[in-house]
Amino acid sequence: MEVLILAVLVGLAIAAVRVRDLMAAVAILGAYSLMMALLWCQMNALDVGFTEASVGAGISTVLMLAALGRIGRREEGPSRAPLLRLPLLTMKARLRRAQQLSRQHHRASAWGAVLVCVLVGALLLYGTRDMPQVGDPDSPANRQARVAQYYLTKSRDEVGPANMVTSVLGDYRGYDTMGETVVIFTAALCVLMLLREAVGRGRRERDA
Amino acid sequence: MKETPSLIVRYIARRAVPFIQLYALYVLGHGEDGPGGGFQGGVIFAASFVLLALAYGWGRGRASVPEKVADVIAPAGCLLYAGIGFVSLLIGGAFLQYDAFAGPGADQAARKTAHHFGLIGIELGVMLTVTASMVILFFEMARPAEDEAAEEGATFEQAGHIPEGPRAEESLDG
Amino acid sequence: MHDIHVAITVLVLVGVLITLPRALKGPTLMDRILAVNVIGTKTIVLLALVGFLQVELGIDRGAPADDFSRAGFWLDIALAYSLINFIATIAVLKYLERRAVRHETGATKETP
Amino acid sequence: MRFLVTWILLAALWIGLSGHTDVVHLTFGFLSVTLVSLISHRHLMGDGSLSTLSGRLLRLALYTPWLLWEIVLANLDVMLRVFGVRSIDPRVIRFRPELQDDFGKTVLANSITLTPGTVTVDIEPDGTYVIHALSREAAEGVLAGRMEGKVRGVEGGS
Amino acid sequence: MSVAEIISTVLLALGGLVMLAGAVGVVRFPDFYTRLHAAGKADTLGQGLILLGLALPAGLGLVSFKIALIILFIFVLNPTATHALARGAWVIGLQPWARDRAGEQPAEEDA
Repeated sequence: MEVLILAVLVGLAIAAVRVRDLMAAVAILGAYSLMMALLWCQMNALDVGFTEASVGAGISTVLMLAALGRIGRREEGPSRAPLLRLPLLTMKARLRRAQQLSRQHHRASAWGAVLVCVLVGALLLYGTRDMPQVGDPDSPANRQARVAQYYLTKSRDEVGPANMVTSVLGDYRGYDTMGETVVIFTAALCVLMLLREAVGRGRRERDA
Repeated sequence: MKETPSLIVRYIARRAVPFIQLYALYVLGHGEDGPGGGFQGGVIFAASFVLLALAYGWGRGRASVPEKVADVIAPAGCLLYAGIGFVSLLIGGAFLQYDAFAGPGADQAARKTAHHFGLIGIELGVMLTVTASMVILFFEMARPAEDEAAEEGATFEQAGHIPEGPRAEESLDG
Repeated sequence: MHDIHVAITVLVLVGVLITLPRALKGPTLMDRILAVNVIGTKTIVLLALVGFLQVELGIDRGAPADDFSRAGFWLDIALAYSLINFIATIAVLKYLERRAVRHETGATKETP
Repeated sequence: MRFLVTWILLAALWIGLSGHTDVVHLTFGFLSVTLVSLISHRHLMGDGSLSTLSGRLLRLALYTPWLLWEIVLANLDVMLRVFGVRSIDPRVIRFRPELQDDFGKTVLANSITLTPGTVTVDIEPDGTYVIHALSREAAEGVLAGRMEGKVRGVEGGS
Repeated sequence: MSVAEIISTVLLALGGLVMLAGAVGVVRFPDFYTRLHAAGKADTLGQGLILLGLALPAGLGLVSFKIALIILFIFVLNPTATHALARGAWVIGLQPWARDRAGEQPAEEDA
């Protein structure tokens, strides 16, 4: 069954890469992260699966689409300022030359990329050979650190929730979670600074 | 211009919104014994506003979460989280030590309840921040260009089935 | 019951696999979106099925036999996904239609 | 009024979902339900009074079994066509049902989408339905208007 | 096996078959609109059957309530999504394939 899920995942990944239309790619990525969520659930990592399903498949799809909408608009707008046209032309010429050059190198660099991917993949696969089995009680993390076992045995009494993920997130690692919340807030702040400011400036310039 | 989402989509989307919101809060409230928590709940809650904006156009969606409200709630969530930490510090516990809320010398059961409320409190903080942040992200990214704003406005007028009720801002920060 | 659940899960997964070529090949953008939507709806069922499978595995390992309530956790995710899938589909279509309206041509040629 | 109905509906949903009856969960549930009702009660019940709503829900419940049966038939039909037993002959038709408001239109459109060989493609501003039918019989089935009559019954006279 | 389990097995098998048929239809049908028929209807019913089959042995309770809720949502949201898909295709100008117009060749490129 895991094999089937993995097969679907690989198929979706290929589809997402090969599709030219960005919108289709976004949609396929949504399905991809959904299959990923299924895989997490299959491995009993419910909270991760939930996050993947709601964030990866839901909000990030919508956000990417919204971003696409912006990009699409930018591309279609003809450059209004005539002064800009001259540097743009030279830019275009330069770009064209760069494209010609890159086309020659394209094939070589593609093979280079393949080589790097295969090499890194092989190394990673080699690395997994040393990894302990999932849930192995004798793995180094469990044997030496004993953190996991502490959580497993004590969290019910010390913290309370039946879901240990919540105990760890909210209690043992409360600082981290606070930091994460701040990070999300910061992301929103960045978008506010970049986009809302730009809109405001455009409006002011037009009014002036 | 044709109304972009059809009548049926708008009808169903609008009816689905309260259920999505309640479900998001359910996810938040039951994060202790099932999957979920503030983050997932917040995302789903934000998704309900996104759905509203998709169905009724940017302007209508924006009206249900005014800019100022989202801007205030995002940091308020962070502050709620940190504030719980500081309050526990003031009472005499460690930073974010929730059982301190039960007061010194409380019995085991009281400490447990205090702990539970503390956890829900911080999860609520996470959720507020995540919801508001996602709403900000979406609405800023999907903001229609100047030339399209009028068009969106037209959709909003045509779709004006929503009677004026109490506005959302009073109730959202509860 | 366990074997049957496994069999159905595999059956639905095969269904997903069959749908994959539509996402890969198209031929049109709409076909891809349809395939994605179909995979999404199938996954809702898969989530529920996997939940029951995991619970049954737990029973094999000695958990109480009537403890199907744990399957509710997986159902939570499935429920969330049924809502999210709808929103995502609507979002894709909304932006697609907006793009089409902007181009404002009778028949937009969609490149696969 | 709308607020109260929404509140009751959502509270029932919460109790069903939650399954916990301790103080913490109930308190939180109460707050959540109230909050959502405050924000969104105008979405759930945009129009109509309580009596039309309850009547509609009741008639919708009565309508559902018939619809379910139709859905089963729809699937048999589609399956036969998938495996090539019956051929397909798709076409697009238009028709204009006499319905009162959005509720009826939505119910009819979704019913059409779910039943044999027809999908609602579009509703034009004047209420004309554009329907894609998989076969001639399916198209004629819609034009015969049996479903429209049923949905009008669900809508109720008001 | 109890009666409930037998019924549930039958429901599960039926649902699986219906979903599989839907998937086959998505691949075999000639154009987008016909595929939509296969996908929209088969998935809705298949999901309903499978979920019902799962709910039966679990008995009345939290699990079956949640399953009922999922089924309800699916039966409302799925046709709406199907309709939205159809309308999307209609708005961007995808022409439906018709037997007499396109002849033998399915209108694969008729985008």
